[in-house]
Amino acid sequence: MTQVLTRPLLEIKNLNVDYGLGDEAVHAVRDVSLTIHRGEVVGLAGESGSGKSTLAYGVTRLLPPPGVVAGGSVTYHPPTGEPFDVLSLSHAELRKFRWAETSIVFQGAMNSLNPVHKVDVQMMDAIKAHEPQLSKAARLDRAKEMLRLVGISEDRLDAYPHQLSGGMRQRVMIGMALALEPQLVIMDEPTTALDVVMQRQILGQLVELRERLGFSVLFITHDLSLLVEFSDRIAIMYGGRIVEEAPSADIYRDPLHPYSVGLLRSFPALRGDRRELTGIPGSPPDLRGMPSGCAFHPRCPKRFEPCDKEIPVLGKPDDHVGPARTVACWLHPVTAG
Amino acid sequence: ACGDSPNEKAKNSGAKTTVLTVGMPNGPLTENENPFLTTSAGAKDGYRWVVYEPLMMWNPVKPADPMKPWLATKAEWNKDYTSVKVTIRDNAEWSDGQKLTADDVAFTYKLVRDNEALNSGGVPITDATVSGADVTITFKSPQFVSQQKAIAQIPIVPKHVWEKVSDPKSEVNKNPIGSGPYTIKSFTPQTTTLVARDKGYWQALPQVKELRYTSYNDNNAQTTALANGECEWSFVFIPNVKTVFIDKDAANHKIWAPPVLGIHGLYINTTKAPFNDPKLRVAMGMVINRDDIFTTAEAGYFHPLVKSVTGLPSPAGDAYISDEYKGKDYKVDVEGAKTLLASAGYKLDGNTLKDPSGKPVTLTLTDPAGWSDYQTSLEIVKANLATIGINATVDKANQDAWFKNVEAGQFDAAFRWTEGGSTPYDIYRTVMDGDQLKPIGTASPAGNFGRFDSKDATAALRAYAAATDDAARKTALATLQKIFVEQAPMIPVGADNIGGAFSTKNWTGWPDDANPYGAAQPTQANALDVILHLKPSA
Amino acid sequence: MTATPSSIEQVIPGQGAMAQPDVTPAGKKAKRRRFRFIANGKATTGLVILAIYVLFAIIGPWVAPFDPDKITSDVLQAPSAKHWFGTSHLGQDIFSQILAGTRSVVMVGAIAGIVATVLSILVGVTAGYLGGVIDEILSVLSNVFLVIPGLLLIIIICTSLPRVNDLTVALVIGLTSWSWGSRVLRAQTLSLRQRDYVEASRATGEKTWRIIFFEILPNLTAIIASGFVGTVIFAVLSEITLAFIGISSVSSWNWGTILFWAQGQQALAQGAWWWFVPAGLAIAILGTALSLVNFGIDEFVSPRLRTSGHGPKRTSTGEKVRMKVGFTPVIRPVEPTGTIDMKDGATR
Amino acid sequence: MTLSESPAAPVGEVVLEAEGLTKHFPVRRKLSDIFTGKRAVVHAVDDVSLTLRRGRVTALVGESGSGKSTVARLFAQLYPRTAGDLRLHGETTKVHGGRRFRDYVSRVQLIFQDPFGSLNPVHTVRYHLTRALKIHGNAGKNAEELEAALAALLTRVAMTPPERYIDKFPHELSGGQRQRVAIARALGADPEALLADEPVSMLDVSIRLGILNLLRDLKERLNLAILYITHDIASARYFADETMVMYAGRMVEGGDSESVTQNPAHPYTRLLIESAPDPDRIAGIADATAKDRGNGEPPSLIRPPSGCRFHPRCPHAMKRCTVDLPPRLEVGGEPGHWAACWLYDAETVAKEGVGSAADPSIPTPPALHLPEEAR
Amino acid sequence: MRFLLQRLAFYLFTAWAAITINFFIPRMIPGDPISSFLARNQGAVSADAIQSLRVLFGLDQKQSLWQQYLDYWGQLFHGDLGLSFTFFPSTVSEVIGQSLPWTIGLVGITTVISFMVGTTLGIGAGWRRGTWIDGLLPATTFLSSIPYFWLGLVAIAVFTGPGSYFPSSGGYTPGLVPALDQYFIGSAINHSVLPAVTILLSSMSGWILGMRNMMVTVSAEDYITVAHAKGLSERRVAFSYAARNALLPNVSAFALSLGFIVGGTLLVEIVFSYPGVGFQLFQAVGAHDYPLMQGIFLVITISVLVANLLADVAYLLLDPRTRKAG
Ligand SMILES: Nc1ncnc2c1ncn2[C@@H]1O[C@H](COP(=O)(O)OP(=O)(O)OP(=O)(O)O)[C@@H](O)[C@H]1O
Ligand SMILES: Nc1ncnc2c1ncn2[C@@H]1O[C@H](COP(=O)(O)OP(=O)(O)OP(=O)(O)O)[C@@H](O)[C@H]1O
Ligand SMILES: [Mg+2]
Ligand SMILES: [Mg+2]
Repeated sequence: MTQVLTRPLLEIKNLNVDYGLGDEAVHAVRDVSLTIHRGEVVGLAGESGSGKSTLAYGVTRLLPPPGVVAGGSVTYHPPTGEPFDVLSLSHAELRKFRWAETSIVFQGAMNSLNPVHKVDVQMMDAIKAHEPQLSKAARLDRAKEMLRLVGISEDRLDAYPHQLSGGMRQRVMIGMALALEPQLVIMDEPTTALDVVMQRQILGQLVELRERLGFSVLFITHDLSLLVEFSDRIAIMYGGRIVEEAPSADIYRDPLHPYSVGLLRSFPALRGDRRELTGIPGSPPDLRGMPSGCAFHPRCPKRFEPCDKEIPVLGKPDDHVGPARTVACWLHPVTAG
Repeated sequence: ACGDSPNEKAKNSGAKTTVLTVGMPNGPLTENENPFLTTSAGAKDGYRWVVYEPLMMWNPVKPADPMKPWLATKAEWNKDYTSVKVTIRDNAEWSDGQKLTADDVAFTYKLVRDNEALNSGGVPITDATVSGADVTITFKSPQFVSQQKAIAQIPIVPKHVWEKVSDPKSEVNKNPIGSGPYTIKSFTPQTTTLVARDKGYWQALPQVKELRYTSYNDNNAQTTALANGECEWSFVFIPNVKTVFIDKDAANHKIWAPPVLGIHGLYINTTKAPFNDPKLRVAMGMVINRDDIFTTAEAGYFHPLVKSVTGLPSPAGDAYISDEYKGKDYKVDVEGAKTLLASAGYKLDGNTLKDPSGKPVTLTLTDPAGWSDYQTSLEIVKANLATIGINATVDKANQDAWFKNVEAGQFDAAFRWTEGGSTPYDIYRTVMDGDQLKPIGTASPAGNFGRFDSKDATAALRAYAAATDDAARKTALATLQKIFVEQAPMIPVGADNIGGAFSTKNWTGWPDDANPYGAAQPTQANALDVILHLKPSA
Repeated sequence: MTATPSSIEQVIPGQGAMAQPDVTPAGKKAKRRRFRFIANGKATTGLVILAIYVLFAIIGPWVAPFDPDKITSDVLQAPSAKHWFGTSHLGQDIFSQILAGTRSVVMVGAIAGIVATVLSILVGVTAGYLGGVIDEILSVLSNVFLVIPGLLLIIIICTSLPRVNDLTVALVIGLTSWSWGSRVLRAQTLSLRQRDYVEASRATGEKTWRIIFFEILPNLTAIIASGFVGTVIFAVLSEITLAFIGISSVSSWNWGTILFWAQGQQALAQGAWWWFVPAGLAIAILGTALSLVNFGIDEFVSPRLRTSGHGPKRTSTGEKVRMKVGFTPVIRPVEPTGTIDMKDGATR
Repeated sequence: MTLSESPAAPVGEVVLEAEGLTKHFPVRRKLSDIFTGKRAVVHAVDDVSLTLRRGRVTALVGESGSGKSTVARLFAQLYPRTAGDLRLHGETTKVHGGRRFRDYVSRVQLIFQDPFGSLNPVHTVRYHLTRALKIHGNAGKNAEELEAALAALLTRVAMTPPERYIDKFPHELSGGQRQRVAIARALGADPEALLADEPVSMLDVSIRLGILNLLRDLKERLNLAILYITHDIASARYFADETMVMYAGRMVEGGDSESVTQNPAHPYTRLLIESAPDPDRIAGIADATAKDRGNGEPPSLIRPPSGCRFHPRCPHAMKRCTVDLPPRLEVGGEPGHWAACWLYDAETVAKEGVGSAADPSIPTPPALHLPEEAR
Repeated sequence: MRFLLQRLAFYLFTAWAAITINFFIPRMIPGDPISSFLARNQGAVSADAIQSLRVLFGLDQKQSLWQQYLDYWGQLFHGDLGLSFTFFPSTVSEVIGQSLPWTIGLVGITTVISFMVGTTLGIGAGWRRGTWIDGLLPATTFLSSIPYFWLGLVAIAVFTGPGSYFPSSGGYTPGLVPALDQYFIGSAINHSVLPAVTILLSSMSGWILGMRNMMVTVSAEDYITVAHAKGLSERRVAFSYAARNALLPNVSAFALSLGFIVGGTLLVEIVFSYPGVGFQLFQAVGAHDYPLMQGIFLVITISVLVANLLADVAYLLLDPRTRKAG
């Protein structure tokens, strides 16, 4: 997208996330830096197990045990006031911060709703926790409004989650995520369980809402074609690291990292010529025994001398003149500084 | 609001000296005051005998003593004891104010005659006729050996109440009208409270103004209540009675356990070789350590020692011991037993006794698992028998099966009781009655479990029961004792006791060795006599 | 693990299985799984104690210092160097009685556990897999057994048998206490039956009995195991209770018999605590050991109970970290600088 | 090992043929139904006709819940069918269990939708494959032959070297590897037809591709007839010779894959294709295509809409669509390409006019490329 | 609804089967009420009583088992449970009627308390895994592994005695008349403390454990993480989200355990001499009191079945997922 996106909203710097402690730790996210600007949709792609969800949850500190954030900082820039580090917040501060500033739509909305409470209770719960001064009626109004916003008739407030279809539940979750008008919405594969028709409906609504409300989105999926269509910028993860990051059109047209290339060559196109699908040979790395050097090198068709020795840094490649893109690959070396 | 609560008084009456707490380990009861039924609450707790009264008061501790006049001022038996003429006192009144008459007595006896279910003593009544204050009751057979059942254990009920009862055996009689000094104040499954009448009783009113009968669930609860002083009078087996009960309040906690004419001992199946040999049985009797059983299994009191070789306990049986056996007591005599056995052809081979045919003598002692005193006794018997080389094993049987097997004669040896009564007749009858002799496999519920086959004994039993004079009785009894001693159809160990555990903290006047005026057991027919003897302690 | 029993029939067999979630081990190593079970501290403690009991069950009667039946003159003695647990009213050595009684207890527990487990598998799994009329019939059957109060049924059966020995007691307990397990197994089987792999093996052409025994049963192992442990506890308690209330007429020693004698002689009221306490403790420790094993099984079945273990953990640098759902701990090796470099970022 | 690399049977021979296949699942009744005698059923599959040929892949696409898996299970005879005919080499078959069922499954094998669920977690790869071989008599005579057969199976699904995988438990394998084991298991029966129920839906793009290539390779080498079920229409285009589209339990369109995906005829197929993410359409999200189409909810299968089941969501719906069930109508120009839609009945269109009965809340559709005659 | 009807039919059938078994089992026991009567009165009752008892209990009339069975059902349909042998001629209904309230009062209330306390502790233990509250588990397990009678007897030995607040036996102070006044109720409560506490100690661990495991399971669910993500307060998440879901299986277990109240009290009542129905049943078994046994079995059967039905209904009510729309 062409708007000038300069004001950062969330700056992730050198984030490390581990599962487990000490020697048993699995380093699921390594040294990841990523900035999300106001009003921007950032896509996060990468194959299963590359650490996308871990990154998202790590930022919000919602990792399931034994996950621990093992380093780095996450700086949040509120619309007014001083920026602060999310990772240093106390539990109480964190509770206040959550949902009001950043909300999350989880992978699999099926399980995100409490099966024993009606939709209205769950929506109003969130509102009440953050705006306790609001009357019950006002809260109910807000809940209704949110449902309408996501295209569900307000009488469904009275329904239990199991009485809604998967798509409706997903929309309820999105509505709930927007109820407090947060600055950032993190969406973890919100549509993988749905079929394409439903997926498009929901994403369409989301885009529309974003234009109206102006929040930023961190959108996670491994479906690159979806991301290319929907996001402004895409970061591609492999083996716990971001290996490439660029505006989506650039990535689609001209992927730099061989892994990005492989990803793009893995899904069949519906329209146009039938192109050759090569895929990515080999299997994903084991997080416990990461290959030395570039984690992708054992599967990389273009690997050469330094790949298995040194880890390439993520940075603006010297050989590329376009704007704002970074890559971590020895094919596109980065000069420090 | 609680002013009219029935419990307020009970709680506030601090003056404890008017109340006597009595207990029995019967479990929760239901409101059933039918005085004839052993299943009634009154019978289980014993208070039927303070509401209803018999004609005469019999002292089981001294069974040969003459009975005390009670509702009858006198009882005269005919010579062969088939009929009795009783004179009813004229000052007795029912608790509803009506007078007690000879008609009531005759009615009661006919009621019992006509309803077999009410006749728990099995008294063969034929008729009861009234003439003035006298009632003549006639019986099918001589009642010498069961006089007490005939006139001291049938509660007299008011005709004007019971003639209206259509089915006396299923009458629960919730509002009992009796001639005794107490009436029921309240009934709960756990406790029945009785209060003394304030007028109309034919003799001096008791000093115990209120009786509380509590039914505890089991012996342990009962014992604990006794030890704690919650309960002042009961009849229960208390192991190690000194520590468990007496020492808790040595000054007041008392046990008095006089024996009656009913004994416990080891029945031996006399049909099984080699135990069909009387010598072997006698030898076994010689080595059993009754003192051990008495102190260890029976806590030193519960089944008083039977010392006399005739099996008759002292003092209840003293009067009946024949001259031949007077002063002859059991004592452990292992050497004597060995000699006796050797003379009869048995050989002691190392630790094993071999019978004349050369087979080792072994036997199984059985009793139901739950009867811990019997089980302990058997353990001791087992150890005792080992001293003469008899290898016994103890089998903890199932109660039902045990009953069936013992009655059917399918056992080697078992501890069991005999009937008890006013004469030694019941003891000997239970052990040796040829009329009860059934083939192995057929039940003989009334006795002779060991299948003891002696025509002489049977004849002597019949002669004793039907005798018309003391001399004949004495001869018959001597014969019975001789057979019992020489053939040892059963090895007596202890007697039934008719005593109880009580506390003198609040009440004195209990029967004791010095003044054995009655049985100290709350469920006996003479319980009322005991209560009437009680005085507040100083 | 259900119907957590109200009171006295303390252990309902299979109680431990109620709350068990899915049995599919989500991506955990199966082989290591087995060792993990052992590695579980609780389970190990339980197993070690059990092993000691089993050892005494085997050698107990031989190593007992005295003949447990032997009547001596050392009546009602407090524990001493000679009589470790004191003596009974007949001067019998209580320590020897406990040792001699272990065998019966362990045997009855094991046999009853096996019988009940086998029955519950037969009934529960069959009903769950086959469904339909067979299911209805078997369900009624197990419900009937559930409805009849177990301990009382056992009492009734034991009183009605002419001869009762350890084996009969064990069989009676086993035959009357399978219904809970069968219910749990049936419910599990019902859900397993709908698993794709069961359907898939059918589509491969497997026969019904093979599906039941080779596809479904192995997946129930953990539930079966904890049901077994539960039944064993129940059986031991029942056996002891039966002996205690004088129902079972076992001629050999078991701890219930000891308690029966102690109670019959009012050991506690007499102050002879040594007569009462050791047997009770022996039972309680055995029960606890079995429960510990059960915990082990539970935790090993449910990955969720397993993950993150207990209590605070330590990092390699020795910091204490408490895992908490919803609030991921942050451990940063270096304190982040207070100032944030605004120009630095991924957009460069 | 009897798996033959090049069977004699000619490519294109009909292996399995379904006609009017119907499956209704009974649903729990309400009390009122007991009295009225009504029997509620889920119309999971209605009147489906489908032919599987040797050496050809037939794709079945459709949204979630449209009945695709049910069709597969009906083909595998795991469910008894409510109505219709299923012919194996022209012979009607109806088997429940026992020998005849085993004979059937040795020729028609199903690969389950979920690679995580269809392998028993307690058994190794070896067990799964050995059973498949043994049941169908392909295990050879002795241990060596079995070992060889196992190795051959694994090699066939590109799990090499076999020793590395043979003794693994399912959870030790990646999703793609599990899916391969499931395929290998199906191949162990040496079937003629393979029913692959969404073999790739849960997998990652790169793994997905591997499996599809594998299936294609098997089709070519073993001359298998394959039913490929998916809701990813793009993969159908890539992989299948023929594509059928299902909607709410009915077939709505069919034809060779290229025509169906490039010239979708049925409005539902179009919706499906429009909805598929398309990287070439960058930033076009908020355009008309993304607009909510009707209420977007699939219809109830207990009380399916009358007439064409898609009519409540269809922007082109005509009156006739709400009443009459459309038959298979030839879509102009392309032989074998048909659609069950009244739009292709020139008469109806002429009489009623396209979209005459459409729900007004449905936004105007983009230009419709109807065949000439229909305009 | 259909589901309930189906369950009802199922339970009726189960009830029939159980009652039939209850009828036949006691009759399989060798022995008869009379020899049990003699056994209990070793020597104190003479053999002469045998005949009178035989007549009394109606055992002199021979009837085929089948005829007895038919008669039994006939009586049942008239609500007549017959006459007890032990308490002849009191009716079985009366015996049960006077003991049932005690059982329900003591064990019912303790079951409820045990469930509530156990569940609350379980919530704590599950929610704060690894804190001190986890240490409760081994302790309660140990207590629940002790045979109940042992615990009860030790409690009696330790806590009762002259001068102690706790009475050693019974349901109320002897001499009080059951009435709803302060004395009686106070006494009843006083008598129930020790049995209640021992029941609690030995039964609580099941609830704690069950609830804890469910809490642990549930707290890994996505919706809990979502609740945290929503910034809800700790309490709200713990109770309204986690515990509310974790409770479901335990509630039905609880309903089931209510059914075991009547049948499960045997030992408490023996040990504490509590006047309840379990002890009556125990006695009835010993006394071969068939009518009483059957009556109590009937009560147990019905209460377990009703509890089962309750469990079904409770689940239906508590878990919206099982409630079918419409
Ligand atoms: N509890 C855990 N313990 C150890 N490793 C874990 C744990 N949870 C996740 N991982 C590992 O962390 C890595 C990253 O997982 P994550 O869920 O972030 O992947 P993802 O990119 O979101 O994948 P997907 O697309 O499948 O959701 C994976 O390799 C996974 O195996
Ligand atoms: N056993 C069953 N009982 C009742 N209804 C069923 C059953 N199996 C499937 N259905 C219903 O039949 C319809 C078709 O289901 P099916 O599984 O065939 O769909 P699908 O196209 O495979 O969907 P997906 O893409 O999600 O796998 C659905 O509405 C489903 O709810
Ligand atoms: Mg993820
Ligand atoms: Mg499907």
